[in-house]
Amino acid sequence: MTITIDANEVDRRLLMDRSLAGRRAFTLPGSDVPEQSLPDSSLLREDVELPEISQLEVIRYFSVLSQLNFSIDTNFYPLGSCTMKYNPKINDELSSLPGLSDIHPLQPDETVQGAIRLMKDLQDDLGEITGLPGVSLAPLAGAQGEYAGLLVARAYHASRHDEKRTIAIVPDSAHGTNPASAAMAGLEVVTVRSDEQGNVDVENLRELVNEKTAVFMLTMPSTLGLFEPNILDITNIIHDAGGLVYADGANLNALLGLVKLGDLGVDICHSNLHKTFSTPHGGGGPGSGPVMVSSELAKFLPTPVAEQTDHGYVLSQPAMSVGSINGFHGSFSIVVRAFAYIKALGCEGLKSVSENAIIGANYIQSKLKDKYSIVADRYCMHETVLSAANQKKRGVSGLDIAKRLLDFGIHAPTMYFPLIVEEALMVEPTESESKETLDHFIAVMRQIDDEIDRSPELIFDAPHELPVKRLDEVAAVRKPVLRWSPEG
Amino acid sequence: MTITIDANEVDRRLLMDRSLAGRRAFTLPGSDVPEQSLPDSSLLREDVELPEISQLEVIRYFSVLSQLNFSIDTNFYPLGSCTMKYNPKINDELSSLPGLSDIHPLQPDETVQGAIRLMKDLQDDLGEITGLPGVSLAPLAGAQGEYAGLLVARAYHASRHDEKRTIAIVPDSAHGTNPASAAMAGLEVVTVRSDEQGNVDVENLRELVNEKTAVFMLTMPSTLGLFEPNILDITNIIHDAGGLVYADGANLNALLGLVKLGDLGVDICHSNLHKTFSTPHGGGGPGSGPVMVSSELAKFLPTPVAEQTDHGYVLSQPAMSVGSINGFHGSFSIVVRAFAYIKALGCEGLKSVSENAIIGANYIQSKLKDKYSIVADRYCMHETVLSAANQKKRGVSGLDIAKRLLDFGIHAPTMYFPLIVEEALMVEPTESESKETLDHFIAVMRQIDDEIDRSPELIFDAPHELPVKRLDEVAAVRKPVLRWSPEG
Amino acid sequence: MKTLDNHPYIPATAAERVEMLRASGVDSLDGLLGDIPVEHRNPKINLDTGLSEQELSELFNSIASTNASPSNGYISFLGAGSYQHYIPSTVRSILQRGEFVTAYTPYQPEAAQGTLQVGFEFQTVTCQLTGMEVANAGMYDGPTAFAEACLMSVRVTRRNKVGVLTTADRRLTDTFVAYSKYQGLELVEISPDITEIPKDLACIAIQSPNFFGAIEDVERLTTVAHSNGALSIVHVNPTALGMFKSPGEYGVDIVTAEGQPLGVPMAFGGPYVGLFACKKVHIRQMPGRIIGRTTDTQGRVGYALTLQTREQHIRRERATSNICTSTQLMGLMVTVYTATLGKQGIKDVANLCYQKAHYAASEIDKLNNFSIEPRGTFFHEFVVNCPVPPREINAALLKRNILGGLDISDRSENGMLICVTETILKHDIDRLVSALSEIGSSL
Amino acid sequence: MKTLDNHPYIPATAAERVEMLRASGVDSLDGLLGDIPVEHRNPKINLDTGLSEQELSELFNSIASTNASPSNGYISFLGAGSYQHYIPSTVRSILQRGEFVTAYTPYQPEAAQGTLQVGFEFQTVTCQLTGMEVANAGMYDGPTAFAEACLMSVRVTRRNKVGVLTTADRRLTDTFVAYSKYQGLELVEISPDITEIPKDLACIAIQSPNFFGAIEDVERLTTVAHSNGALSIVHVNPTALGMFKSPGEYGVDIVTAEGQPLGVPMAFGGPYVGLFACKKVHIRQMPGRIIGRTTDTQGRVGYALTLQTREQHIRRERATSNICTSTQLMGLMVTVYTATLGKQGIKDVANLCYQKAHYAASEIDKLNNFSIEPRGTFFHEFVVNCPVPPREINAALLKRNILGGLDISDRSENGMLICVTETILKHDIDRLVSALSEIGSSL
Ligand SMILES: Cc1ncc(COP(=O)(O)O)c(C=O)c1O
Ligand SMILES: Cc1ncc(COP(=O)(O)O)c(C=O)c1O
Repeated sequence: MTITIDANEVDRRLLMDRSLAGRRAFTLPGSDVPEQSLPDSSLLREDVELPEISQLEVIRYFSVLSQLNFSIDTNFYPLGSCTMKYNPKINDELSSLPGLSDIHPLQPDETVQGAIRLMKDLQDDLGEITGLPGVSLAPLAGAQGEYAGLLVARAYHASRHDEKRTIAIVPDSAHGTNPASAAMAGLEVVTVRSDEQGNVDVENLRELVNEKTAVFMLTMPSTLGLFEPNILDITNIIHDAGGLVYADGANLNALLGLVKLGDLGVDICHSNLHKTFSTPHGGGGPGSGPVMVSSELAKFLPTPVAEQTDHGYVLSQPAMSVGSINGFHGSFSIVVRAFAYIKALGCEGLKSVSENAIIGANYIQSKLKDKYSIVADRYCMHETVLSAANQKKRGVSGLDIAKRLLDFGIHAPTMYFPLIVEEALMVEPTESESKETLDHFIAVMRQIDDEIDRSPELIFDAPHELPVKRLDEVAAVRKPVLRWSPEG
Repeated sequence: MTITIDANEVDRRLLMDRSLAGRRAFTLPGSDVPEQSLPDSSLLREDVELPEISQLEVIRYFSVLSQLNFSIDTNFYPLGSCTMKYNPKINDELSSLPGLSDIHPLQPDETVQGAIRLMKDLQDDLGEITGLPGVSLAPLAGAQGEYAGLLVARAYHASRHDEKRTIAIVPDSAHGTNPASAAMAGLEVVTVRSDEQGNVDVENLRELVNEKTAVFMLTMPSTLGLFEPNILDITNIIHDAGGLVYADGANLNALLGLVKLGDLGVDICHSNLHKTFSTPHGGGGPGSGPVMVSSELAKFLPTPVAEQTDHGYVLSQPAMSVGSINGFHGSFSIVVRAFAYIKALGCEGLKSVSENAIIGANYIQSKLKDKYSIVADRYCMHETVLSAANQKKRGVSGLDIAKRLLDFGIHAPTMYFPLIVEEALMVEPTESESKETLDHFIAVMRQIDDEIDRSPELIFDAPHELPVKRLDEVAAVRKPVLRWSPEG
Repeated sequence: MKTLDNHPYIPATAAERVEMLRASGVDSLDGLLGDIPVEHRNPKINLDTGLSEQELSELFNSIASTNASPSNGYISFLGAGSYQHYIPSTVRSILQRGEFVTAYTPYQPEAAQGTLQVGFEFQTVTCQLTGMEVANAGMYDGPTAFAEACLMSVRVTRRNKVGVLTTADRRLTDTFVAYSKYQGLELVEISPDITEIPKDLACIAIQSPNFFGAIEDVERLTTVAHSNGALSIVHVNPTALGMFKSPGEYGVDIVTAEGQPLGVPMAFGGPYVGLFACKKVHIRQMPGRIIGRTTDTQGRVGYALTLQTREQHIRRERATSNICTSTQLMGLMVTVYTATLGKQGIKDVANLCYQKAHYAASEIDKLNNFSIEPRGTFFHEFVVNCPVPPREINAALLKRNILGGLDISDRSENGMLICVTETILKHDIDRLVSALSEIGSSL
Repeated sequence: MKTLDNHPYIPATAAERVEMLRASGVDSLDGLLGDIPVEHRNPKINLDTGLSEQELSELFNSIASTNASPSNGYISFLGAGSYQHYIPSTVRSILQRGEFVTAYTPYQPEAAQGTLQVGFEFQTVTCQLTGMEVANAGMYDGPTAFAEACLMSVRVTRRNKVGVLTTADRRLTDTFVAYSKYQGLELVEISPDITEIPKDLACIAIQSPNFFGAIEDVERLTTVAHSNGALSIVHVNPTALGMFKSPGEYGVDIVTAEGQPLGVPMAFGGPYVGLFACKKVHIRQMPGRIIGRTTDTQGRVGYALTLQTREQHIRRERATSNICTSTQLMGLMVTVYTATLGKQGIKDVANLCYQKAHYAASEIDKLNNFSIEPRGTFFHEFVVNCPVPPREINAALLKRNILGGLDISDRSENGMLICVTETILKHDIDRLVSALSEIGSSL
C-alpha cells in the first residue's frame, strides 16, 4: 500500500468533514430539576447537523487555521484608511473583566454605575477630542455612525420644517459607506469632484449647493490622506446654504490634538474606535462608530446616551432622538477598550499618536515617490496614496505589487481606492510601527519595482510563500459555494 | 538602490538586535511616596543592558517565534514516554483564577483553606489511583519525584539502622533520570539486564540482589511500553532481600483504573502530572512529580504534606521527613490543573484514558510491525517501541525517518531510547488523538518506508518544510555560543 | 502641549522623528501641517495625562467591581434579547489568538485563509441551525439583522409595507423603524392569529420564541404570507433551535437571529453578531459579507469574499446595505461554540434551559400572589404576573442579590419576563421562588 | 466499572475501539492486558464521577474564593522568596500561545525554534542581569538552583565543605541539605563578617539581599573566597539587580536567583524558575539544559540544545544533575517580562520597590512600639521588631484584611519581615502603619 501524502499541505478539511457520530468536545451538567414534560413532539426537532469532534480537535483546527492569517500581532499592515495599529493586550484583558463582560444590558442603572460612568467618560473624551460635545456610543461601526449622523441631520431639518432638503453631497473620493448610508437615509447622492490637487473642487461645490442640500459628507483628512485646505470656506458654503457638514472621522488618527473638527465648522462626525482608538479589527469586526454632534444637535442623537444626574449615572433617550439603531447600547466591550486606550495615552500621548502617524506617512512618501507617483507633490497626513501607474506601464498592476508584498510578510496596501487615483496603493503605516519597519517596507517596495524589469514572473505569480497561491475570485462569484455540504 | 531581501525568511534577529535607545514597551507608575534617600552610590548599578523595543514589537516578536514551534495545539506528537496528550484549556483558566494564582506561599493556613484542601484532595486521589496512600506533592518534576522517593527509601533503611544498603538496581532500559537520581541519593547503580522479550531478566536480578540492595527502580510499564509480567515475582525477590521497590510512574497513563501499583508490591512511586494528568509541557516544563508511598513510609515524605485536622486544613511536615527539596510547596498551578483533570474525567473517565491509550498503541503497532520491527511480538501497553533496523539496512537511520516525519507536521517519536533497542522509535499516541490521526500517521510511516527505495533524498535532506533545515548540533557543542553579544 | 516621547505604543524615538522629518524635507512637524488652518492648530484638549498599565488595571478593576454581576454574587433572571450561557473554555482560548483578533477584513484572501475558512464555517453553522440554504458571514446584531431582513423583503417583493407580529420584541421593531425611517415604508402590526393579510405586504416578520417566550405558529403564518406573495421572516433564538423545529422546515424565506447566546458574552449589550440566512434564490438581495469557496492557481481549495457587487464599496448608493466592518470575531466565537457543543451539546443546552425554566415557572405558579401567564409553549422565558408593579418586586429581589426578570408592565400588566438558562442552578431557582414568596406575603 | 464513552478528551468512539481491537487481533481490551496479574486487574477505584466543564468551573471558583488574596480585598506584605509584582499584559498574552504552552522539550530543534530562541534569549537576560558570562536555560526554582550551585562548587573545587552565610534564607540551606544528604558533604555556617575561611571550603554561598533584606558585602566575601581557592556563589533577588551592582562586577563565580519576581505569579509557591549563571570556564560543570546557536545545512541561524553530554539522558549516573523536565515556560515569562520592562523599566521597578519599602520602614520606625532593625542597606524587605510575638500582630492585622509580614521570631526576636513592592500603594502602607499603631497602643 502506498498512498501519496503531500508533505507540504495544510489539512483544509472543514469541521463537518472531520465529524464522526458519537464524538464529543463538551458535555453539559445533568439536569438538577425534576423532569418537566416536553412540548408536543410536532414542534420538536430531530437533530441539528453540527460537527462531532473531540475537544483537542476543536483547539487544533482553529489554532492551525489562525496561522494562515496575517495579523497585526504577526505582520506589518500598511493598509490605508484602516489604521491597523497595535491593539494593546491590556485592553482585551480589561474588557473581559468580570463585572464588565458578564453584565446584562437590561440591568437596572443602579446596578451598573461603573459601566455607565465609563460610557459617560468616553463620551466626554470623544466630545473633547472632536470639539463636538454631543456624543452617542450606540453605533456599532463606522457605517452605522454615518447613518446615525445622517438621521440626526434629517431630524434637524425636519425639526425646522425644512423637509425639502434631500440631497447629500459626497466627494468622488468618498468611502463606499458614505453614499450607501446616505441612500439608506433616503438622501439623493450628488457627487462633487476633486481637483488635481486632490482637494474638493470648491467651484464645483458652489454649483451643487442649494436649498435642497441636507448635508455635505467630507472625509477628514480625505481618503487621499490630505487635509482639505479650504475647509473653512467649505463649511461656510454649506452653512450659508442651510446645510450641515458631516465629517467621516475614520481618519481621525491624523488629527488627535492637532485640530478639532468642531472648530472647523463640522456639525456631525463619527469615529471608528476600531481604527483610531486601537480596538482590534477581529478579521472584520466588531467595530464601534460613536457619533459626535454639536450641542445644538445633541437632542437628536440615537439612544442611549449616558448621563450623570443627581441620582447617579443613567442611560437615557435624548429628547428628540432618532431612535434605536440596534439592540442595546452599542459595542460596550469595544467602548471599554477605546476608553482604556485614551486613558493610557492621555492628552500628550494622543497628540503624539497623530504626530508620529503623520511623520511616518510622509517619510514613506518621500522615500517612494520617485518610484511610485503621488497625486500631487504635497505633504500628506497619516497616509499616502501612491500610484502604480508607472509600474502599470511596465506591465505590472497595483494588484500584482500588492500580492508580491504578501510574500515578504507585509500586508498589501489598500488597492484601487480611492477610485479617482489610477492603480492606487494607499499606504498608512500608523504611529505604532517602528522606523525600522518603515525602512524595511520602503526597501521591499523598491525591490519590487526593480523586480518588474529583472524577474517579472516573481510578481505575476505572487504570492509564492502563502498557504494558497492567487485565488480565483471570479469563479467564486460565477458558481457560489457558500457552505459545507456532504457532497463537498 | 537595490538590496536583496529574501521573501522566504523569518526575521530571526534577537531582541537586543532590535533594541534602540529610548524606546519603551512599558511604563511604571510614578512614585506616590515622599522621596527616600538612595544608598551609597558605590553599591548602585549603571544600567542593565535589557532590550528597548516597543510593546507591539514584544508581542509580534514572540507571536512570530511561537509559530516556529510544533505543539499539541497544532501537531500530532507521538512521542514515546512523554505522553503528549491534550492539555485542556479549562485547566489553564482555572489555575489562573484570582485566589489561586495570586496567593502567597507563606500566607497563614487559615487564609488559604481552599488551596490546601485542593492539595489534600489531589493527594487522596493520587493515593487511590496508585494504591500508595502516602503522598507529597512537593517534587517539581519526575526526576525530583524520583529523588524524593529514593530519599524516602534511604530514610527508611536508616530508620531501621540498615545503613549498608547503598545499591540501586536499575534495568538497562531505564530513563536517564533513574540512575542520575540514584547517584544523587548516594546510591551505587547496578544494572539489571532485559531479556529478549523486553522483560526484566529475573535470573539476572536474583543474582544482583543482596543485603546491600536499597531499592529496585522499575519503570511501570517499562520504557518499552511493556507491562512486566513477572512483577509479583520481582517485588517478592526485592522484598525478601529487604529492599524496597520504586516504580517510575512516568508511564502511568497505561495503568489508570487497570491496576494499582501498590497492589503489586510497589513501595514508592512518582507520577508526572505533566504527562498522565495532562498539564502542559511548556516546551520543557514546568512539571510536577508527586511521590506516593505505602502508609508505612508516609512519615518520611518530603515536606509539606497537606492534612485535614479538626481546625481545618494544614500544611505539615511528616514526622521523619526527608526535608524540603525545594522552595515552597511544589508546582501548585500544575497541581491545580491535574486536580481539574481528574475531576473532569472521574473514575470511569480515567479508566477510559488508559484503555484508549493502550488500544491506540496496539493498533499502530499492528499496522506497522510488518515494516518496522518490534522487540518481541507481544502486545504493548500505551506505547510501542518500533525499530528502524530494517530501514537502517537500506541506508536510512531512525533519525532520518524522524526528521522526515516533521515534514508531514508530525512530531518525531522518541529516538534511540530505550538504549537497548537498535534504531528505536518509541511511539505513544495517547488516548486524546483520534483514530483518523493514527491512520494518517500509519500511512505516513509506510510512505516514508516506501520513499527509502523511491526517493531517499527526500529522507536524507529532511526536514524540507520547516523554518530551518537540519541543524548542526555538533558545531553548537564545539564552539558554544550561549547568549547574544553585540558582536553577534 | 509638548510631544510625548517614548510611549509604549509609539516606537519612534525623538532622534528618529528628526531624521524622518528631514528626509521629508521639513524641519519640524509644523512643516507638514500647512493645510490645517493655523488658528485652529494645536487646540487645548482637556484630557487627563496618560496612565501606566498598572494604574489602568487598578482603575478598571475598581470600575468593574461597582457593577452587580454573577462574579460578585448576583444571580440574574434577565433575558429579553441577551442571555447568560456558559461559554466553553475552547471559545475563550481561540479568541485569544492574535492572528484572528488583530487581522483585518479578508480583502487579501491569500493572507486571510484563517478568517475566511472560519467565516465559511460560520455560514455553514447558520444554515445548519436555521435549516436554510444560504447565509451571510454575520450582521451587527440580531435586531439589525431583523431590520435588514425586512428591508430585503421590500427589495425582493417590491412592496412597501412590512408586517411584524405584535408579539415581537420592540427592540426589533424599533430598529426596523430607525433603519427604514426615510425609505417610505410602512410598518403594519399583525396579530399572531391572522389568517389573511393585505396584498401589499412585503413580509410577515415573526419572532419565535416571541418576546414573551412563546413559540409562534411559524408554519401557519408562513403559509399565510406565501399565499399572499409575501415573504416569511422569522427571528429565532438560536439556542431554541437545539430543540424546536427549524424555520427551514417550515419553508421560511429569511431567518435572522441574535447570535449572542452562542458563546458571546453579554457584555452590557455588545458587541454581538446577527445571524442572517435565506433561500438561495434571494442571495443577491442579501446584505452583508459573504464568503465563498474557490481554488487557487494550483487547484487547491481556498476561500474568498464573494458576491461583493452587492456591497457598498462596489455598488455605493445602490448597495444592498451600508454595512462594512461587521462582526467577524463574534462569528468566530459562534463557530467555536457550536463546534464545541456539537450535535449533542446543542440539544443538551436547549433541553437544560427548557427544563429549568419550566421548573421555575411551575414553582412560581404555585405561589399565592404570582401566576404564570399561559401564552402557549414556551422555551426558557415566561411571563410572571406580579401582585404589584414588577419594579417593586425587583427592588426587593435586588436586596437579596437577585436581579429579577425584566419589567414588561408596558406590554403586560404587572408582567415580569423571567429567563432561566443552564447557568442557573436549582438552588438559585429555589432562592428566587422563596424570595418571591417572602416578598409576596409581606405585601 | 464500565468504560466511559465519548468523553471530550477521548475521541475514539465505541465502534472505532472495536475496529482497532480487531485490527490488533483481539476481541476485547482484556486480550491486550494479559501481562497484568489477573487478580489485580480492574481494581475498585474510589473517585467521584466526572464533572462537566461548567461544574468544574463552579467548583474551582468556589475553592478560589475561600482563599484570601489581593483579588478579594487583602493587601499583603509577605515576601521572603516569593514576591507580588505587577505582571504586564504582554506576559499573559504570550503565555496564552498554545505553540509555547503545549510544546515538548526541544529535542527536535527544527520543530522547536520558537522555544529554543526564547531559551537563548532567557540565557542572555540571565547573563545581562547578573553580569555573568554564561547561563543555563533555567532550574526548577531559586532554592534548587542555589543547592545545585553549591554542588557544582564541590565538583569544581573537589572540596567537600560548603560554606553558607548565616544570613541566608533557611529555605536555601534546607534545600541544599536535602540535595546533598547522601553525598558526604558538610555544611559550614559562615558569618558575613568573616575574613578568613578554612582551606577545604568549596565555596562561600551568599544571599544578597539576604533573608533580612540587607545587601551583603559581596565584593569582600568574594575576595575572601578566592584567596582561599573557594568559589563565590551569590543568590540574588533579580528585581534588586535593576538597582544594585551585579555579582558579575564583583567577580562572583556562580550566581543563582529565584526568577519568580520577573513576571511569574506567586501561585502559592510554584511553579517558579531558578536562574543559574556562572563563569565560562565552569560551563561543563553546569547543571541543567543549555541552548546554543548553530546553523542549518543552508547556513541559516538556528538554535539547539547543546552540551547535552552533561545531562542525565546521556551521562546517566555521572550527569551534572538529574534535572530533566525543567521550567521552560516560566523562562518564557521571564523573557517577555524583561523584554517588556526593558532597560528603563527594570530600573523603575527596582526604584519603586526601594522607595516604597523605605517609606514604609521609616513610618513604622516612628511608631512607639515598633522599630526597624538596622542591618545595613536594604532593598525592599526589612525586619520590624514587634512589641509582642508577630503572630499576635498578624492576627490583628488579618482582621483588617492585611496579611502582615512573615513571622521570623525564630531568627530575630519578635521579628517580622516586611516586604513592599511597587504593587503596594502609599495608601496601603499608611493603612498598615495606622493599623500597627492601633494594635500597638491597644497592647
Ligand atoms: C473612510 C472610511 N469611512 C467609513 C468607513 C466605514 O467604517 P466601518 O467599516 O466601521 O463601517 C471606513 C472603513 O471601513 C473608512 O475607511
Ligand atoms: C520514564 C521516565 N522517567 C522519568 C522521567 C523524568 O521526568 P521529568 O522529566 O518530569 O523529570 C521521564 C520523562 O522525562 C520518563 O519518561
